[in-house]
Amino acid sequence: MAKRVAIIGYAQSQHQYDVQKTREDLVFDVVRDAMKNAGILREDIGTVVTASTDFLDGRTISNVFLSMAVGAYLKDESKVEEDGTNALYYAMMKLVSGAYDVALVEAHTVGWQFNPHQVWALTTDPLVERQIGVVNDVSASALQARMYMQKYGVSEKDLAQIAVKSLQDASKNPNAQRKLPKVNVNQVLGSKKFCEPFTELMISPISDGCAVVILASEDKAKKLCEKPVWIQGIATYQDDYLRDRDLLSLTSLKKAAKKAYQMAKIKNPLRELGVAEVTARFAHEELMIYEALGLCKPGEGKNLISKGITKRNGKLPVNPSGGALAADPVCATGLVRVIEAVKQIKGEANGYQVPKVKRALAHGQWGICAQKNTVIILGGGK
Amino acid sequence: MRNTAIIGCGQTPHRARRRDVSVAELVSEAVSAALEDAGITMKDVDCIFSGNMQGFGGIAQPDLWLGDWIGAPGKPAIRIATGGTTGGSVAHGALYAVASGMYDIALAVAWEKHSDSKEAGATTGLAHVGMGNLFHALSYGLSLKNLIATTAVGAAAGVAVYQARFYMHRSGATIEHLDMVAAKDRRNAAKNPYAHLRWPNCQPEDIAKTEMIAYPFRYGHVCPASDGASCIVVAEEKLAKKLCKKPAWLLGLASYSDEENQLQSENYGGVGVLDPSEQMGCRVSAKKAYAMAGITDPQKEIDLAEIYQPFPSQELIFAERLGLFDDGTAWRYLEKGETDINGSMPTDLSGGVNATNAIGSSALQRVLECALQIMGKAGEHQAAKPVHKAIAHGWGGVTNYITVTILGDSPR
Amino acid sequence: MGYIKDEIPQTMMVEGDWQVGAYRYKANRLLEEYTQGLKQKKIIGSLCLGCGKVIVPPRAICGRCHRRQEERREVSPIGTITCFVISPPVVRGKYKLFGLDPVDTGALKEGEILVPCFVRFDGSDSNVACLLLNADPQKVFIGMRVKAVWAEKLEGKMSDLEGVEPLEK
Amino acid sequence: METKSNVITVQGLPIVVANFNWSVGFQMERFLKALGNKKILSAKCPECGYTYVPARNRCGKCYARMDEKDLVEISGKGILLSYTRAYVELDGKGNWIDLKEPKIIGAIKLDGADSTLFMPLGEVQFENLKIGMLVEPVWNSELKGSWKDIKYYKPASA
Repeated sequence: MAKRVAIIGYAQSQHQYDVQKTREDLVFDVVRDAMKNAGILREDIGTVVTASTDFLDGRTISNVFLSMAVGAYLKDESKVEEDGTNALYYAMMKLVSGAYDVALVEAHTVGWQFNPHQVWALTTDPLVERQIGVVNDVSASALQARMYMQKYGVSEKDLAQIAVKSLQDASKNPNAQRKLPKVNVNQVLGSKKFCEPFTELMISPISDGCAVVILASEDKAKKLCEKPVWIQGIATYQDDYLRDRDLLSLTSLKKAAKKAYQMAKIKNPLRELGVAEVTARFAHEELMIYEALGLCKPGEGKNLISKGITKRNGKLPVNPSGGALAADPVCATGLVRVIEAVKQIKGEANGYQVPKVKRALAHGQWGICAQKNTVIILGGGK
Repeated sequence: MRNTAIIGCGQTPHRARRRDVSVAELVSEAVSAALEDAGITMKDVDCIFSGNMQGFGGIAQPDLWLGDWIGAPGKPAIRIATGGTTGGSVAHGALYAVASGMYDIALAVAWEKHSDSKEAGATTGLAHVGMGNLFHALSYGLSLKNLIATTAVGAAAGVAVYQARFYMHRSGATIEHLDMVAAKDRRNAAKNPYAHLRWPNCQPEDIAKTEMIAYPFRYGHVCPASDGASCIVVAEEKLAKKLCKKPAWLLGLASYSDEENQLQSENYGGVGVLDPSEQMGCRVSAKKAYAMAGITDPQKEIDLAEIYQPFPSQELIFAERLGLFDDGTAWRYLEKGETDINGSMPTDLSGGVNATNAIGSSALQRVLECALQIMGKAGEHQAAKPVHKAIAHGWGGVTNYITVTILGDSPR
Repeated sequence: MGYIKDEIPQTMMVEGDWQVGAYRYKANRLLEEYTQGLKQKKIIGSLCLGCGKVIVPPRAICGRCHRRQEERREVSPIGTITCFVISPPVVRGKYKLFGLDPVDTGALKEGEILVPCFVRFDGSDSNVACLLLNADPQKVFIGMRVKAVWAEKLEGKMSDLEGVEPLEK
Repeated sequence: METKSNVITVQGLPIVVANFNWSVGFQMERFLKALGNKKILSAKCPECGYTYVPARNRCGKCYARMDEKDLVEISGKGILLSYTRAYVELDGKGNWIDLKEPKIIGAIKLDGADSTLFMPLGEVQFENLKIGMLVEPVWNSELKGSWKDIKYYKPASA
């Protein structure tokens, strides 16, 4: 890449349901924390890219009353109406083009306002699925899960095991919403039934949360920050719509991972990555994500779990923060993964720090059954 | 910043009701037209930027379902939406993607299909901007009379009517000038087959006869709600020169936000802007874009402008804020015909938003129309003078979002 | 002459809705401070210690200084009209808000002329949108000095401030 | 001391609903009308051969244009790719409603086409469902040229 870009600061809210803050206060507080973390003033910011959606915020032009809270008064601003990782990607393009040196990326969703699952149902084809009326993100993902489980011999217990791994890890993460240190497989299997095979604890919670990351181009980053975290690889891809796509594979994630690895010169992700923070909104997705990221062959995702390879003390820890099953403030979830990856690299993940992390992977997804995926490779050092 | 150019422009005819197509088909009309104009196929496109105001169409994240229709499967695709400036922000997405060197050919498509919404296209969507504030204020006894009077004086005119009053007061412009602008733009639109309100040889007197909504706005002044989509193809320098005889080169771009301009901020709080026609965001955006383009005297160096003017007063307000005329003087040049097709500063020869408003598409259409003028492809509404540098403008939000894009007939 | 018309064929349509009224929102108590002030015939605004602007009604955050506006200032009930609009006489059935006709709901009277205006109360840096009452629409001008009109019964509601009327008759 | 929280909940007015009537376009109109005659129309891309259900005018794989000439009637029968049992349903207002009777939903790849349809399944016990089984549509008695003409899919008899 012509011009390198680094992350010089970050902040996230304490994700919870029914946060006792207005949307404006939630965003303002996290933006202030992020600027303090990066050691910059509002004057240093060149451009602001936010991520929120009108359907989730219950407002047409969901960012119009928040421009002042994100510090965009008389600053270049735009809104990506998707996952925060794509907002980060767009902000990075602006920096690499040389138009600006410092970019603030903000993403939020207050799930308490309106059930995000209802919003995902409203993203389906208005002429077909919305007329037939059986598809929402939970039923579609349940259909995907059953196909995957039957083809590769994965049981409900295996899914429960994944949920247990995430929820136990989350208990060490102060920002996580679900903290269940003593959760076990039976408790997961016994939680409220949604669409088979999913019970409630296998599905990401409805959360209110905000995440902010501050980017800077190379020379500015070196001036402002002693340990910048470099974006060594980044890519995003979109898949076909639900009806015309092979639900058994996350094709767009495979493509995004391949391109990001190329940019970051990664040959063997399982060995070269220190940690991976992926967005799995449903338990089975974590296995499919392992395979799409090339950590193992198709169908072998469950072995990485059973062999403890992706445990916090394993060869390649995945989601030491607890991931999306611990907190899912929709638009912010991908950016939270980036922040958790940065914390691991900078050694600031106290309580769930993975030792000696040099390079990390962060993944954001969007759309029913992860129709869009973004992969970012982060690294410390020069 | 890598040299970048628009090499293909495609749009659909913008009409009140495009009931012959689904929104997906409408969007693919514009995309296939742009690909054809650029002389490439969908395989050559590296990434897709798209956007609309999803609340108006009632479909959340429509780019997921109609991704097939804009070529997104298997490609990087990013959705951008910023209210009225959506089209401009989507265009900026594609321009930055190529200017940053990360992609060689990017496609930007934006649209709106108002006729799919039962409530007169825009009303629910516009009211929904401040829906949370509205319920909040009503719970504190905001009287319906006060609400109707202050915010909804004549449906969509509510927001811009105050802005017009402020401008007219400080500049001396009169209602006759608004009639002139509306007539000029509907006359211009008659020479643009893609425009919506096309009135051949429309005169100010024709507009003056229309019923008054709330002084100074008449029905004849207000923009329509249209179904329509527009799309541009952006390429890096080598490819642009290879594929296009006369590319429209990117010279400068910016989109600075201002404080909410009038009526209310979050939770029905007040706003610290005393004159909604001051438009600091536009002034600062223009300053940045001109600096990038190396333009020091816009009044001489800019040959043509496409201004986002759902209301005629805004053509005058924003022309001045873009530095094309001195403060408070735009209406004098209007009177002398300087902003007509053969004038020194032709403005909105496409008819602009006053004649055509598919809200998602509108701000992208401004960039597209400037590109057509520079490429010499504007057909009947091509400016008389040669167009070397053109400025495209968009406003949105609570009159506090701006997009400015400057294109030229030679690279930076 | 007039607008060019062209015939466009129609195809079937399918229906759907979006329950916009089912959303809920979080709000702060600033509007409550404002309405409690109105109950004592006081107009309260928030003061930003960074740039000194007084915003009416109070807002939580000053964007210029990117800081919270904790201070409160009372502004004068006397102010200046910075902008006004004169509506044509109200006609029943011409305009609906959320499907309700304002005349039917008694909000407006048939033939009534509304003069919504922006008033900048002395000491404030905001325009407050309200109605000009007890005034001849023809005699209104930008810069006219006006004073607040209070409802008989003050209930700590937005409607306590009914509007403004000319300072001198 | 802040006795009450400085945040209050603002409830929307349930009467405020945005209503939509999406025009469907010619290809979809042909498809819906065919449903009224118990027929299912797909559209086969003239260039890459991918066959879409319902019929449409643009191929997502190679971006070729499709029209009436590309319509192909298919049997409507299909292979069950996957199935699930839903214990809850959304009511449009964002609430999960507990279903008295769980609903069975299937993903069906239609014979002669490449698309997958997501349909309710009926006249079958959940335990007897198997991926790969042949299923067929059950038509409503009263046909109106709409998706509701298909009541549900059930295991194919033959």
